[in-house]
Amino acid sequence: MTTNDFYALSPLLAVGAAALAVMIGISVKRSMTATAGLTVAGLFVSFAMLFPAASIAPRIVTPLLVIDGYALFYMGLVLAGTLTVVLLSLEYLRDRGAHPEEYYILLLLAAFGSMTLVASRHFGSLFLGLEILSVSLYGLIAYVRGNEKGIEAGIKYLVLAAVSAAFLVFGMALVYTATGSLEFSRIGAGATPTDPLFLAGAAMIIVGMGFKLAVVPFHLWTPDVYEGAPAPVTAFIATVSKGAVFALLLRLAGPFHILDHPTLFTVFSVIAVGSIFAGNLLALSQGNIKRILAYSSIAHLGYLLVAFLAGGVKGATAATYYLSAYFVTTLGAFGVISLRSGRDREREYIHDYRGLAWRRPWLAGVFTAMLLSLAGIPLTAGFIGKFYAISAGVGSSLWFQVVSVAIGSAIGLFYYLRVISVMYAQPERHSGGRQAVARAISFGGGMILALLTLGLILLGVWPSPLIGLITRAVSGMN
Amino acid sequence: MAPVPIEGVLVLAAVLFTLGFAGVLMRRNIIFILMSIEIMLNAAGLAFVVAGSKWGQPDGQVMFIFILVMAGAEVSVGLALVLRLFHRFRSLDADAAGRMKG
Amino acid sequence: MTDLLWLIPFMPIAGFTVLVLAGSRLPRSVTGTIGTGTVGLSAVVSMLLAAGFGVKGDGYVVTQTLWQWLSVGDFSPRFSLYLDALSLVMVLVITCVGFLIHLYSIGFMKNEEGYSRFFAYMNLFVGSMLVLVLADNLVSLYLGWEGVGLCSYLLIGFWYRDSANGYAARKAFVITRVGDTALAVGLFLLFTNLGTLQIQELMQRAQAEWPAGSKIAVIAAALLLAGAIGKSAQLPLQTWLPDAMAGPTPVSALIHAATMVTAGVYLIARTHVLFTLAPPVQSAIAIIGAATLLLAGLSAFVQRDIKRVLAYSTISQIGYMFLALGVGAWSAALFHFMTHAFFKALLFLGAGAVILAMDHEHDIFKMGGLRSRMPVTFWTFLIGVASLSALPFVTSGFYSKDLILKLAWSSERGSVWLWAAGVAGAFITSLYAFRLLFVVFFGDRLTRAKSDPGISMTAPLVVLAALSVAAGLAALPEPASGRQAIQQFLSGVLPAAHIRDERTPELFLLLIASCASIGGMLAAWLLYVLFPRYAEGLVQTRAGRSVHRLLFTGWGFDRIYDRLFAGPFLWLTRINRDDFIDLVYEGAAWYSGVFHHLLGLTQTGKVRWYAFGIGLGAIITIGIAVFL
Amino acid sequence: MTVEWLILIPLIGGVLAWIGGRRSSLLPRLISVASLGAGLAMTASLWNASPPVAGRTAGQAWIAEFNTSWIPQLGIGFHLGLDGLSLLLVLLTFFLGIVGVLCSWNEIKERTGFFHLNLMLVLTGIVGVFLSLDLFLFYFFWELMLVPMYFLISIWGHEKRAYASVKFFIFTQLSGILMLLGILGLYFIHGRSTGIYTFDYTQLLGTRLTPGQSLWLMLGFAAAFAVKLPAVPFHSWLPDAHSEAPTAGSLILAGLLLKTGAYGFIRFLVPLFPDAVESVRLIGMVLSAAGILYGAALAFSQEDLKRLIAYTSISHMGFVMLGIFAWNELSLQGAVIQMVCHGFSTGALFVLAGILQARLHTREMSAMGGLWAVTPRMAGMGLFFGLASLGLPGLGNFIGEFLVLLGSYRVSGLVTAAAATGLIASALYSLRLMQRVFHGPKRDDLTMADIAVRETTILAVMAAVIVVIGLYPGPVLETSKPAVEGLIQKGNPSLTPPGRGPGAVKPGGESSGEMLR
Repeated sequence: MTTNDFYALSPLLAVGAAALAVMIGISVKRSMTATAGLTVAGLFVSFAMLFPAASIAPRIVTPLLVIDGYALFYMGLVLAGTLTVVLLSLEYLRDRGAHPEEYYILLLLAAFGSMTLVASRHFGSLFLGLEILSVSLYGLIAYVRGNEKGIEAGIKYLVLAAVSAAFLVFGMALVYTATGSLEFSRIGAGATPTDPLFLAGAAMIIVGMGFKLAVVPFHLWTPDVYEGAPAPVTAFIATVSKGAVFALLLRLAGPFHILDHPTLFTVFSVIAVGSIFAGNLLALSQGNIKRILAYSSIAHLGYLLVAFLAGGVKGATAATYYLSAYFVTTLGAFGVISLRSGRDREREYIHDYRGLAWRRPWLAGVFTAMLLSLAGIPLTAGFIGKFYAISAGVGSSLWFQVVSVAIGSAIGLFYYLRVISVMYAQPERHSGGRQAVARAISFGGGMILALLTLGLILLGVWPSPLIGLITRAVSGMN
Repeated sequence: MAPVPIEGVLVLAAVLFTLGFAGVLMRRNIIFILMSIEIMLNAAGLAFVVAGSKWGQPDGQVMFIFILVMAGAEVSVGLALVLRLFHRFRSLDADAAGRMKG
Repeated sequence: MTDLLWLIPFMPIAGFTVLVLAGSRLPRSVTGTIGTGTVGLSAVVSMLLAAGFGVKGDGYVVTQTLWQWLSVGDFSPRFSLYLDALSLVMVLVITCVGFLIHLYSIGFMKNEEGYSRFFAYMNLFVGSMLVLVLADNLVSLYLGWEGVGLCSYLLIGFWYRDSANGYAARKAFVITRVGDTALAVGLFLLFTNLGTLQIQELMQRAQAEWPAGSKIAVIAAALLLAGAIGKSAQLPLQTWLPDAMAGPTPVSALIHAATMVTAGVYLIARTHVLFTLAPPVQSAIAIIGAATLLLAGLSAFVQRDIKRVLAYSTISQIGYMFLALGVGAWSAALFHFMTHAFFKALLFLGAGAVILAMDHEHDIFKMGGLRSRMPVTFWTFLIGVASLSALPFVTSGFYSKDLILKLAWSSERGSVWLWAAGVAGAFITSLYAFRLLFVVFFGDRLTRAKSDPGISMTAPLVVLAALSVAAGLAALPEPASGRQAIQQFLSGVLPAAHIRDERTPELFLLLIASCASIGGMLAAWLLYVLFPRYAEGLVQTRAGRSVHRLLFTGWGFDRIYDRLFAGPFLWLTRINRDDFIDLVYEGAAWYSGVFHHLLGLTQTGKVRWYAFGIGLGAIITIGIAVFL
Repeated sequence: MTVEWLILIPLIGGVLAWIGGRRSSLLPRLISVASLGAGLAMTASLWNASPPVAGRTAGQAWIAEFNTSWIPQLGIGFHLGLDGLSLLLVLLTFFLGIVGVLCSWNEIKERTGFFHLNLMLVLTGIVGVFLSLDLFLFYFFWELMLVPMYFLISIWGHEKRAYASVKFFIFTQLSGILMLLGILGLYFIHGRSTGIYTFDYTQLLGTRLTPGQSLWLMLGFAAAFAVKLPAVPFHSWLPDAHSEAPTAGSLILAGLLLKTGAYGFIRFLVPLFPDAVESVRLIGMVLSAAGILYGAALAFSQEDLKRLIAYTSISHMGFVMLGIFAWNELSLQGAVIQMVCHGFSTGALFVLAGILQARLHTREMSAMGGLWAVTPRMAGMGLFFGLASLGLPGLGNFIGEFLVLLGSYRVSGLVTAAAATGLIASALYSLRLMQRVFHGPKRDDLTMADIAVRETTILAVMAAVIVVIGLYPGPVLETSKPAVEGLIQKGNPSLTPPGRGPGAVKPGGESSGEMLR
């Protein structure tokens, strides 16, 4: 391993090291502050190492990993997302009793798995990264003791993720049988387009990844896990976990010629359109905001897949931009939910938000901005994202899919507005006493939300720097 | 040693995989579900091994080891969760953990 | 001098503006003075201008351009005034009669609330009518045209507390607007095909470009005719006028005599070139006129409400004017317009005096014997009735009607049938007019009535009575041409009728017409003074009853229209109040909800079911990927 | 001082008003009026300063322009342009904005800061729509104005506000995305044929399209505009939104938001897709006529005062659409006048309805009647605007409708005749409104104050504008003339059949003899 290889891998290594350090630190002394501090430091170091790594990218490190601009961009995204989740978790965990320290190990490992995923160029690293991510998530989802929902969600995620992982590896095995290689680039070269073994394998890989992405018809777990998991973890699942898998999908698209296989193209089209409609329709009159966001995430992955289907640099750029915007938005939305959580339970029902705009105008404003961004309204990142995605779709003449996006957005508007209108409704008079229990938002939490909102608006009105960055990252893929 | 007929082993792997999946669907006991998942993973491992032998590469077996390791990790975390489940619900019935829906 | 032309329409409109803005704060005397005075000033100005015309009139035109109204592409109508002999006659009648009616109103309305509102509307009414007749292009004419429609609405519904008045007002506005819309379409057609709406230029171009009887000319003329019919309450759009009696009586006088209903006559006379190019339409005018004058006359005969009698009589008399227009006797129509304006204003104002004296009683059979209590009203009313009935020689109505009848016989477009209808109409006219007179003023006095009203109300009556007689002077033959003065005066604008046969038995026609009107008077005398029982008995018979009902309801037009238009329209709008198109969208929303619930059923919360979902998805995915 | 300030002024004003709302409830109102007044003054000064009509060549008639890059990777620029047409509409926007603030002076008592922020943001979006010359920017503003409008309805609206506001939002959003598809389609087709990927309107003009492409892209644009306008059968969001919104909301919806649809038709749809528009022109005209009559029929049957007024908007905007599809100078100028005057007349009617609702706490006309005796000033105003609404000659709306019909007659006499019957229908509903509200017997227990000085002043000014436009529309027509002429040239030549008459041969000529063939 040369020095340059070391530099290239340094972001990954930093996160891994941080996980180890936290583990050792805990065994020395249990301290929430120290643990969190170490975690944040590790993430920052890792983030800082992206820049030296970028200077030598692209570089293939071992047959397993490739460190190119694309991987680094997504690593940055993963790190930023994880950092936000860490910060959001601080208060959330403080209220929830004993031993919150191991949580950070799991979080760091999940980030580590995600970073491995986005940099992988081999089935082995893909599988390892995915499983590191999954296994850490099992722990995270069920982390809070005594939370019945958490356990239920954990069990569900465990069983289903394992099943889908089985599909994934079986698919890999089939593809390996058909092509004789585990490296993406060679697989593409070795595949005969009509080989049923290859296609079946690819389809099973799609099943495995579709589960992680929570797209129709592999979406059924989403609402339950979103609801049961602690809000910061939900945020992590919704953003980092899905983002990493999607990044991998984009990376696979090239060598696998997914878009050139008419049948695989059809598969993705069906998945995309199905996700758009099912996700939006399922959310329509849902009363639990975490579930609404779960369903809406299904729809959003559908929109993303349309950009993905558009293909080429344009499609990848659009999808990546969309994903970035989605990161900011979703983190913001779950940030509001987790910061509003009471000691007894999370404030996750729509009626918990009644009249919020008049009691906590800033918080409600942030949440409104996030919801509007999800709905794709101007001045928000979501608007540019949706515009970009649709633009990519139109550019590739995917009229059917794009019209589905249009209709889906209209349906989606209904439930976003439902939440918003509840927030701006008159607060109930007599409930003043109960509402007073809701605690104030800490300075740190407020800062995160403020930064996210700022980022949201910045991406909404001045997107060109990020677009430039993404375009460069995507063009340099592989 | 006569070469192993690849198709035959693949079919065997597929049958195993299907059996495992059927187990997941049919067993209510969470322990059995986890066991069925193991069968599915091992079916995939088998497929890897036979593919490796087809191409004369060690990669298939390496992947099998990866799978074994991950399956072990999964089961350990899984069992910890099952314990928590049992404490909470006093049952190992997977359907008992079905309060969230809709 | 001619620069003052703009003052004619400006004065009443200024009066309107002042009264609207400041009316409620002004004392009544000031209000009345402003209202009446502005119209009076207009009358004075128009008389001054009339002096310029001299007696000859022919070809003399005064124009004045005020400002460019709008200019879009080649469409650039101006606000400009055009005064020729035709509009001068109209202006004089409108301002003078209008002035008298205003004067009368000061007394008539003195105990009513909304005094300033009343005068404001009246001023606007006169102003709009003046704009109409002075307009040099059809757009400005349309402005005045709609303006009088508006004022009729406002004034008919003046006593707004009674919903029935509001209904009558809306009916008037909407039905006339049917005609207006046709007129508007006519304007579009004319402009599109001839490229201008300047009336004079338009007429020249029409004559130059459209051959007589061409389809487009017929359509254009028919559309203008539809407009005229609506405003002038001719068949089949006459139904609004009898209901328009809901307004205060001076309003009725203004509508019937000076403004509004005569607008149609003016429009046709003004654009007569177009109608000569469209012979079928012109024949239609004559036939409509003849039919209207008969039907309305018969209806007038059975009415009990004093104002409704007069209303039907107006429809009938306008029918005469249309008959005249239809046979090409343009100036005869104008002549009859003038005499009719005088005697009809007189009759309405007289009726108003009676109504006031009877404490707002309208039923003539509850009146009676008012002759002695109200001598001034009686004598002037008698002159009005005589003029309406065209009693020979002394009344102006006789000369104008005689001219129409003569030309209906002798004109190129005339026929015996039209003439016969006119003569029959003359008999009927005389019959109902004298019936009215006899029932109201003769016989036993049935109730206590007040005496003649004050001077401000009787003076207009006297003046109008004098005019009703004196207007006959206009029929004096002009020494130079041998034609009647009025014909000569208008000859520069309106061509003489083409006579079909020079050997008209004039004396014979005169005799028959005189007999008809005198006969009608005698019949009324027999039926309502000598043998009143007999008339009642006639009505009591079965046939008599149904005929009476038919006539009384104005030949059932209202019911037909209710069934045909109003009813279905109301029904449709009522059932569609919530907009059936919205159901489509509600349906889409509903289906979304249904799909939501169906999909929600898949979220069972059972982990094995979810695993089954993955398996199913896998089968589908592999199926598509491998086998499709 | 350039045109971008027209967008910034209400934006900044709105934010200041919001901040000011924390101190007192009066401050936001004052700030809003002041900033809108500044905007109005600025626009007026641009109007004054605009070079003489003759000096400008048709087609390039921007009085003021602003262009800077925004998202260069996608060819998106921040390109604003002001010509006579947009100038008039921007003037209208600021004016009605001030009216909106004034008429909610007493109506909105809670959260005035936030209310005025939303109000000003809507106006910002509307001004942006009227000024955008970049299709992306246009879409941006188009969508931007929805959110604050949604808030205005859903927070300060009446009983069914939640339903109405969501319906409004979904209708416009869905159609907006369809327009976005159209925009993107055009963008790519243009990019592929020329290599220049840009959203700039001036460059996209004249993109060569096959008839099929042109038709589909046009339909995408038309969806958004037809919903906003609204054209039957896409109108059903309107009555709900209008009747449930607070007074200022109704005023802005009817007075301005609908105009953005019409503006879109004029500025974008026809110039970008002249051939496609030509092929569907008759359908468009028939739909317009249907809208005129259908809206009027629905207005006639309503019991809710604001709903009635809302449906009249459909009818009136039908005339605008008719004028647009007829696409000649007469009809377009008519459409412009109709847009302006409809803003005033219907806006004023909504103000009146708001006043009535504030005093009677109901919008049901059955609870009204005989108000003339109680509140003569208000009744007089009601009468005036009712008459304006029925297109009485001498008032501005007449000029609009007459010109539209005159122009559309050149294209289709039959459709024009059908549309003209809308004049009868408008009389029916306007007079019914008068009867039900102001005439008829008065309920004994009905007492209320007549309109106050502030209200009277607002309405009187609006009335005065309508009268002035009715009698002397010259300034308005002159302002929009170069813009309209330029736009007409961009349409399909076969869209504008030469008028018969002198103008067709020698422009501006009057009379006479030699033309008589």
